[in-house]
Amino acid sequence: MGSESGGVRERTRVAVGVVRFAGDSGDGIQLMGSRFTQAAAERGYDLATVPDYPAEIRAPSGTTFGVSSFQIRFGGDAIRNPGDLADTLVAMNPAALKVHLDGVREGGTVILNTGSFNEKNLKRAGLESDPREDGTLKGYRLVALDIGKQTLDAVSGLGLSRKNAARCRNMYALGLVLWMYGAGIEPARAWLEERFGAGTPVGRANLRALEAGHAFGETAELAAGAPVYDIHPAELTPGLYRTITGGEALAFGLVVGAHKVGRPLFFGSYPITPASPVLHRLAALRDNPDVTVFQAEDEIAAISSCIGASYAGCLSGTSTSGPGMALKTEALSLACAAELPLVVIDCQRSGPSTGLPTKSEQTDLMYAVWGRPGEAPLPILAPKSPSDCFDTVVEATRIAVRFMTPVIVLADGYLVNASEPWLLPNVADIAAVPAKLHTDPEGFQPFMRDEALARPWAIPGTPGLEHRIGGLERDADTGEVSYDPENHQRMSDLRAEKVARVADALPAQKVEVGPPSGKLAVISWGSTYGVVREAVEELRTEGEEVSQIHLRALHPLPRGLGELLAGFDRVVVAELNSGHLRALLRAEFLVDVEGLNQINGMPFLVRDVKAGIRGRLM
Amino acid sequence: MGSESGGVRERTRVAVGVVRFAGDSGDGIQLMGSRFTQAAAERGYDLATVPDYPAEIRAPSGTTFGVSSFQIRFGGDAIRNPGDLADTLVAMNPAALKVHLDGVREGGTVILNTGSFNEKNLKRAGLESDPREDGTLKGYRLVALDIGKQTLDAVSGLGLSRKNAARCRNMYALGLVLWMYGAGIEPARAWLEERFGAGTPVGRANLRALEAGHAFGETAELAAGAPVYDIHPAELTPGLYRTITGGEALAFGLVVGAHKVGRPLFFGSYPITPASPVLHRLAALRDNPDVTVFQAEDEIAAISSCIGASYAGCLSGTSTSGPGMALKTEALSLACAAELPLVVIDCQRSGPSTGLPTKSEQTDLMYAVWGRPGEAPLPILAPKSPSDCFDTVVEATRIAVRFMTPVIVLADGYLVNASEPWLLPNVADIAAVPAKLHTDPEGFQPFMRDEALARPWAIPGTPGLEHRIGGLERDADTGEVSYDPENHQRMSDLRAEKVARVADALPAQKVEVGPPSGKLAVISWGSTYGVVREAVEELRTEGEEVSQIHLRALHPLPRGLGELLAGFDRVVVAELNSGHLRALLRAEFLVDVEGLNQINGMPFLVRDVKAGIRGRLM
Amino acid sequence: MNAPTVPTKPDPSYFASEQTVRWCPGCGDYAILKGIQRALAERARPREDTVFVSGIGCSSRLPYYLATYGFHTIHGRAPAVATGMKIANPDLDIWVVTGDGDGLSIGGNHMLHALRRDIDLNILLFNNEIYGLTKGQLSPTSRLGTRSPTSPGGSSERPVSAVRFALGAGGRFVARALDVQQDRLPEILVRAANHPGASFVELLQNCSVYNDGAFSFLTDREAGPRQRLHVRHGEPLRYGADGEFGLRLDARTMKLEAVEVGPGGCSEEEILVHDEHNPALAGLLATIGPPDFPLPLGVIYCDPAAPASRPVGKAAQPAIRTTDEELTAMLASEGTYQLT
Amino acid sequence: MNAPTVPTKPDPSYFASEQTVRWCPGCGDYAILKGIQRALAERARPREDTVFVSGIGCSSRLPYYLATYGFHTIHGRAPAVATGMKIANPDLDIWVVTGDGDGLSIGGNHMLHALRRDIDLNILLFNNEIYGLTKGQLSPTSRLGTRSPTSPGGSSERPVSAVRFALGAGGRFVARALDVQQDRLPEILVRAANHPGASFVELLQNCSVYNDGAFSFLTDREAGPRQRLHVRHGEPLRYGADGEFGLRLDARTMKLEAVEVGPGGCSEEEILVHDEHNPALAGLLATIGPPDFPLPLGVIYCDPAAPASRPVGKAAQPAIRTTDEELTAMLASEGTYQLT
Ligand SMILES: Cc1ncc(C[n+]2csc(CCOP(=O)(O)OP(=O)(O)O)c2C)c(N)n1
Ligand SMILES: Cc1ncc(C[n+]2csc(CCOP(=O)(O)OP(=O)(O)O)c2C)c(N)n1
Ligand code: SF4
Ligand code: SF4
Ligand SMILES: [Mg+2]
Ligand SMILES: [Mg+2]
Repeated sequence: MGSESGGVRERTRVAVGVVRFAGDSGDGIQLMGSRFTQAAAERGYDLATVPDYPAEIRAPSGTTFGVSSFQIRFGGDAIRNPGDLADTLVAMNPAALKVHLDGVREGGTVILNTGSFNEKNLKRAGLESDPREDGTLKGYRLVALDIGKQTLDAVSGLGLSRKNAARCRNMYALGLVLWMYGAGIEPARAWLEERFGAGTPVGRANLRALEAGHAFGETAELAAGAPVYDIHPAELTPGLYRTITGGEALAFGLVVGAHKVGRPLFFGSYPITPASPVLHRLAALRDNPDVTVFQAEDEIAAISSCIGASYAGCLSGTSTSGPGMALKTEALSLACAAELPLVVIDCQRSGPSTGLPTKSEQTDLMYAVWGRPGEAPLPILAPKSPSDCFDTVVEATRIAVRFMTPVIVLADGYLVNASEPWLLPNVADIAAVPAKLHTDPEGFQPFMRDEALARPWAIPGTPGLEHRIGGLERDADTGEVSYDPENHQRMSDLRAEKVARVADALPAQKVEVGPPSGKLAVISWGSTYGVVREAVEELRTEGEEVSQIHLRALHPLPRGLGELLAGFDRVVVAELNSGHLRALLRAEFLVDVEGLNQINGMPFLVRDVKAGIRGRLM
Repeated sequence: MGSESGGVRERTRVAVGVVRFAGDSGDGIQLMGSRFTQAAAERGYDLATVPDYPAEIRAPSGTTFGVSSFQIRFGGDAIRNPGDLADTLVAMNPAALKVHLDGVREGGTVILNTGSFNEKNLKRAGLESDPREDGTLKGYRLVALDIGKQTLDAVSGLGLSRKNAARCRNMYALGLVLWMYGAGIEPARAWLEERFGAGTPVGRANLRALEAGHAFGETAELAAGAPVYDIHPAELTPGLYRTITGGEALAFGLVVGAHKVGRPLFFGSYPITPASPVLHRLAALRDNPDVTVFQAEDEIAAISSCIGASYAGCLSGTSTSGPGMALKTEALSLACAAELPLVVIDCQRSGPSTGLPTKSEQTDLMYAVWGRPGEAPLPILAPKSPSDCFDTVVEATRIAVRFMTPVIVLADGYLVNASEPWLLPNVADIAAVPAKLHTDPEGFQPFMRDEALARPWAIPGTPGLEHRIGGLERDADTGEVSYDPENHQRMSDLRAEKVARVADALPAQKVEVGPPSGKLAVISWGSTYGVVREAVEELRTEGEEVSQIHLRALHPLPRGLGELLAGFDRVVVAELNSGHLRALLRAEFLVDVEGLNQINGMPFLVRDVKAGIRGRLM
Repeated sequence: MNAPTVPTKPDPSYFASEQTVRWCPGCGDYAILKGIQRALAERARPREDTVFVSGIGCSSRLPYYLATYGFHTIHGRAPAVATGMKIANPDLDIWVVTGDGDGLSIGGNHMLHALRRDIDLNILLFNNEIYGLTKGQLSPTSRLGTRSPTSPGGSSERPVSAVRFALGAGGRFVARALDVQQDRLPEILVRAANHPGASFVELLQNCSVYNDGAFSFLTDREAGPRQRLHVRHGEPLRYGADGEFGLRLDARTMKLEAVEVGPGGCSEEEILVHDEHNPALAGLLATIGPPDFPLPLGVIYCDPAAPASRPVGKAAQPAIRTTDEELTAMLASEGTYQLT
Repeated sequence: MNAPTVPTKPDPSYFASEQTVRWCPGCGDYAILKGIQRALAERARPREDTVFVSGIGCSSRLPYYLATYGFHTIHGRAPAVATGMKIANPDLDIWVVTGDGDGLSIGGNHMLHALRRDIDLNILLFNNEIYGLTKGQLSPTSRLGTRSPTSPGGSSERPVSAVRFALGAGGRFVARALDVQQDRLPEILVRAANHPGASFVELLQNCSVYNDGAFSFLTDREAGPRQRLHVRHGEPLRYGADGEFGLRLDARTMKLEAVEVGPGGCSEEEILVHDEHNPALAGLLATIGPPDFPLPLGVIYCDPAAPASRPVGKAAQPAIRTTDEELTAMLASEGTYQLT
């Protein structure tokens, strides 16, 4: 939205806009979304986006299960989640309308691509009657136009095949929506030129469609009832920005984290939804001399290769989701026993088993805490937003190296795919905490410990430190295999104490919003941060006495948390599982922590969280 | 101890005897132990035994890490654990003495095989001086004799090689100890005859050694200070008995359990310490037409083959320990999603990772409860004694079939190898609860549910029920793959509720010992039952107000448990881990449950439990 | 279980379920599905005795599209699940459907052991030389240089040959077929299914989205015939549109040569004759392919020996056969004693 | 990292650790350990650059007995751990020690992929045809009929051939050796270690407790020479105490024959000459063994081709090479915009 654009109509001033694009994969929905996002970002809005893909690669067109969507919320306020309901829905076909109409707020606008509303598509979408005629759309503002035809008209004469010409319809729709929100087409135009080359027929056609869509609004062809908006940019810190997805941020976090501990990064992984973007992003860094990416034959080999690489002196990382985490269980236990640094990123998805691979949940928390036979404690952190994925992973690499331990980072499918603006950090400003490689043979023993209880990192290639480690219990003094009962107790205690001390290296717990004591605290962790924060802030605006406490460290629990909880009459954990953090807090602090839970594969809606809290304030 | 045997000496009357045999694997220690056990059992004693094997297959002789041992506690009282300290230690070599002297009570008897106390063996045992001379044995009653030489003398003239002749020394020692405890040699003689044939030279030599050892005591050659005992048999229910190890009982439980639900048993497993005995015992049943045993290529294949067999209509079972449980994680989640019956026996061992393979712990409880990514609840039971392994597994098979769910049975290495007398059940008296296979195509849907919320068991081969299941989420109404959020919530709730309802099918929680409310309750689960029970009973005899609550079901927690806990001022969970059940109870009941914990690979000692409880009674 | 519920001459559609097929337009899986339905019709086994067990991947969705029993298991484990199923009930006709990633990357070990144990399964490996379902990453059969999201600079990993692997694992029936060849595919599948013991069929399958044209060298109208060597037991190893080429073995060096046959070229007698029973020849055929040789298609190896004894359960019978008394005796089989 | 800390002509004992060796008396592992120490001495690589990575099993305890770096990992995963280690630091000399259960039962998949990827590891598979550490159960190499705690009636599972499997996986260096042959073992190990890429050596190893005498057919003074076929590149495939037997190939049927050589028997020229570069011959040798043929020992296959490009990390260098600025630029590589 680089250039302001007027139009004749009076624009309604609102603080926030929420737009949802929906259609077949072939409709170019994700592209529409990302280009709109870039325009909004460049216009200075804060924003949050989330895509929703079908589980099929190319589902048959017109079906409900083949609908792809993209939602963006943007505006001048601090935007921390992509919003419950859309103001504007762009529905490219009947199936998209059927699936997404529920997601539009009352009185919202529905832009329909009427050309797709033929009998075949209605039937494919499982609709008995035409929603334009059967009252379905009552209560919405309708903008009905044949986007397909308008696009064909716009690009005619450029010599494109009908198929290729029709493909430009997403740009037409994009142009229209940009205009509705008072934005120009500059960023999209620039991108098209870069993508297709300035003068190519495809590039020109796309540009024409974009312009035509924009002009459709601008020239007042748009139906009179359709709203047009004016939204003020946010007051963001000046600087260089980009939008970033959680997947990108997780990848970058590993690269920068490894760099800051001064070790090459070895990333061994196996593709799985929704974690693959992390692998892909890192694989793309093939020119970085400090980044090695290895696609293993399975998750067992992925984490095993990481363990080998860590032993050899790399900062290792791996990423996966539920089924892959399950397969990493045994080797993760080896990493605990061998006390090697390793960052394991779990992009949680709906389970059990294959579950709903493209849907998001927080149902792996207890698995992360307890999911290894035997006593194998390890630190666990969870990022709260796409850009926080970066910071959290950088922190995880530090802990892994400082304490010589595997660390689990609990992201989720929602975070991986969601995006937000990111004020780019200067990597030089990020504190470097170089790993100390042990080199002195004098008195060396592989399980000697420093003040953090970390054992030395003594890598092959170092003369005089030749030693043997492994999964069998080790003597705390000599590092040799030991079956001695007292030693096993001592080593078990040491491993637990070491992980417990990680809490000392992390900030004490604070409230996020509201006073540090009072009637009710809502606890959030991970990706529910943004929704809970908005819910709490709205409730506070509405006069309710409620605070938010957000946890980044799930194990060990942050210092000061117990005291904080003790200050509230009621404590509610909002989480997308059956009550994992709730159980941890109850067991730890003996506080009657309540739960606000949802296991439907979807993020919380702000309204549901508000309702849940309000119910407990009465 | 079939026949009474007199001897000239006055016998000390005691209620209970504790004997420990220790020596090289080559000394035939386990045989000595099992033959002594049989004699004690046949004499009508209640008893408990536990072996301790070296981690090596054949460790070099004379080393401390090669020492093998066997402890038996027997007597007229209800014997529920093999005892903290031995009255009598038979040490076949210096290493055995070094390792086990600590395990003998003050004033106890040490029978030393002096022939092995040469410089070579002292050195191999890492002893600087001869313990017979350096004061090590002060405070013990010493019975020193050259067992090797006495044996050679006894069997001379039978034409055995020196090596084979020397091998009979365990029988000599056995004869002597049997005499000390007032027992005859009949059962051992009968066994030798069966094993080696009546007239064979080896059989005759072993018998001669046995008789000579017995005579050594009987003819008063035994040193005057050495004690001889008289122990009254227990008042056991009359009937046909055998001694049984937990490993055997787990195997038999599966066979009888499957029989009682009316399905063939498929057992797919992969060898691992300490679970292998279950696999071996079942493999030995190759003539049973209803038992199929499959040694898979790994634990993943083991549980996967079980899932396939369950789908095909078998009652499936698998057994493993920590590292193998870890590998079963993913497929176990599939069994939860597909809702198929399956019994998973976890013979817990010391972790993390390979840990101490031959040592026992209860450190897999939380893994069993929470160790699957996503929400994948399942029932968990733990047996309390070797023979209870049978009942627990039979119960597990019933639950698995009744609720169409995988069930975890948490045994441990101690239970697998320990033994006790077992009044043989008549299989006809065990209630049969035959599985109902679904056959009616009318209205069939693979995820329709009965009143227990169990889905139908519809096996291939049944006409008209052809259907497709798998790890993807299923529509609760149609059984087809469903990505619908509401449906996922509903199915998640159904799976959780189904498992929660298992509690209704199990007895409500009762106290085991002591009043159902009061000052302090000690909670035990699994194999710590016997030790805790003895500790509580002793404390009660000593006037302390303390009760024991023992849990068989760990998930879901038994009905009535919360109310019971509320009746005690203090509640202490004694468990061999960092506090797993403690955390579960605190989270569930918000009671300040305390922990009595040990992670040293060894069972609790009664004295330690007593001390731990006493410390909390002051 | 064996009630003759199946029509005597069923139509392939008899084996189709009502599910909407959800592969991408142009995916080779459609053709294979059709081939399977034809093979099922040809064999005319009852639907209720047939089970399709799959792992995870595009190909592994196949069971949904058949009206038989089906189990869409987890990634890589289908051979292990199917092994338990077959041992539990040897009367079932069990097909394993897997992909090159599912069956050779994560699931390679179970594949090895199913073949080694010679479990009577019909294993179909859909090889599109790519991970379809997870959006196009490298698979263990992807060719050197393959560009993918995980190998943006081109793969530097040597691919494995599915056929060579299967032979190395001791497979007794090993074949290779092409998705689009509906004239040959059903026959090969029927032979595989009829083979007693494990049968392994590599199905070359086009992924129209992530690896389109991977097998166009075979399907190409022009060049295809020179790249396809259809092997048939007892027939000479000839190929080309008119069989104008053939394979000859140099006995001293044990090396194969691709030669022209006929006047000016080599004589017919010199051309190797396919013997599907010969493991050495199978091993040889498994190592060849483009650019120097054509790619063998058809039944490469079939060991006619009576099936090696293999693990088979005793659990086929619907009802249990032991009595309470027998089990009571089992419990009492060792070291009993009477207390009074 | 390459400081020449190693004596120029080190004694094998230079590579021995101070640990007491804890195998059973008579275990073949002792001989193999000795052979390895000799090979290490022969190669004279620094101790600190050498790593032994093992899985779980009796054999997998071997790293404890060497004065090099060692990692006793978990059951079956040693090739995967070693792969990460080698990619991370290609300068290391990495040996993988595994058993027939560890490497071919639970770990078969990683073995397949290490060989396929041709990672430069020296893989030693100790094959005693049994599970030693867990007390004698069946392994995937146990012969048909083997009685064990898990096969009390005798095994009914066809064993896999380690060598055939390794070739099927695409192994470029595949050899077989006998524990007790100290005259041959170190040389084969040295060749394996010097081979660029993955090398696979099957070591036939006697388990004196659970499978004693499994290879006595080879070691037998009388019969042994007729059962052992020591293959050597360029030499005819002859065996017997005086080389009185040999292998001949029938080119038409592609079948091997064991024949007597010399007057009355077949002529020397007819005997096949070993060509370790020929995959077809290797495949043939992999399928033979008793009772009809001798068992091939030595380097069965060695692909001299320049090592296929294979995944190798960029992480060898001790220090990192990127700068803060470069990483800042990485973060800013897409879609940046300036807000003021
Ligand atoms: C344990 C586990 N790891 C990873 C995945 C993700 N995954 C699903 S299918 C697949 C690969 C599919 O490739 P292929 O087997 O070749 O099948 P195709 O889709 O090409 O038919 C992967 C990596 C998973 N479902 N489970
Ligand atoms: C996950 C897992 N499963 C099972 C085991 C138990 N286990 C240890 S070694 C072994 C097999 C050993 O056999 P092999 O590899 O042939 O080695 P050997 O002892 O014969 O040298 C098994 C089953 C284990 N340690 N971990
Ligand atoms: S992604 Fe490829 S393999 Fe998967 S359905 Fe589409 S075309 Fe077929
Ligand atoms: S059990 Fe066998 S393989 Fe293991 S150490 Fe003993 S002899 Fe060697
Ligand atoms: Mg594929
Ligand atoms: Mg072995």
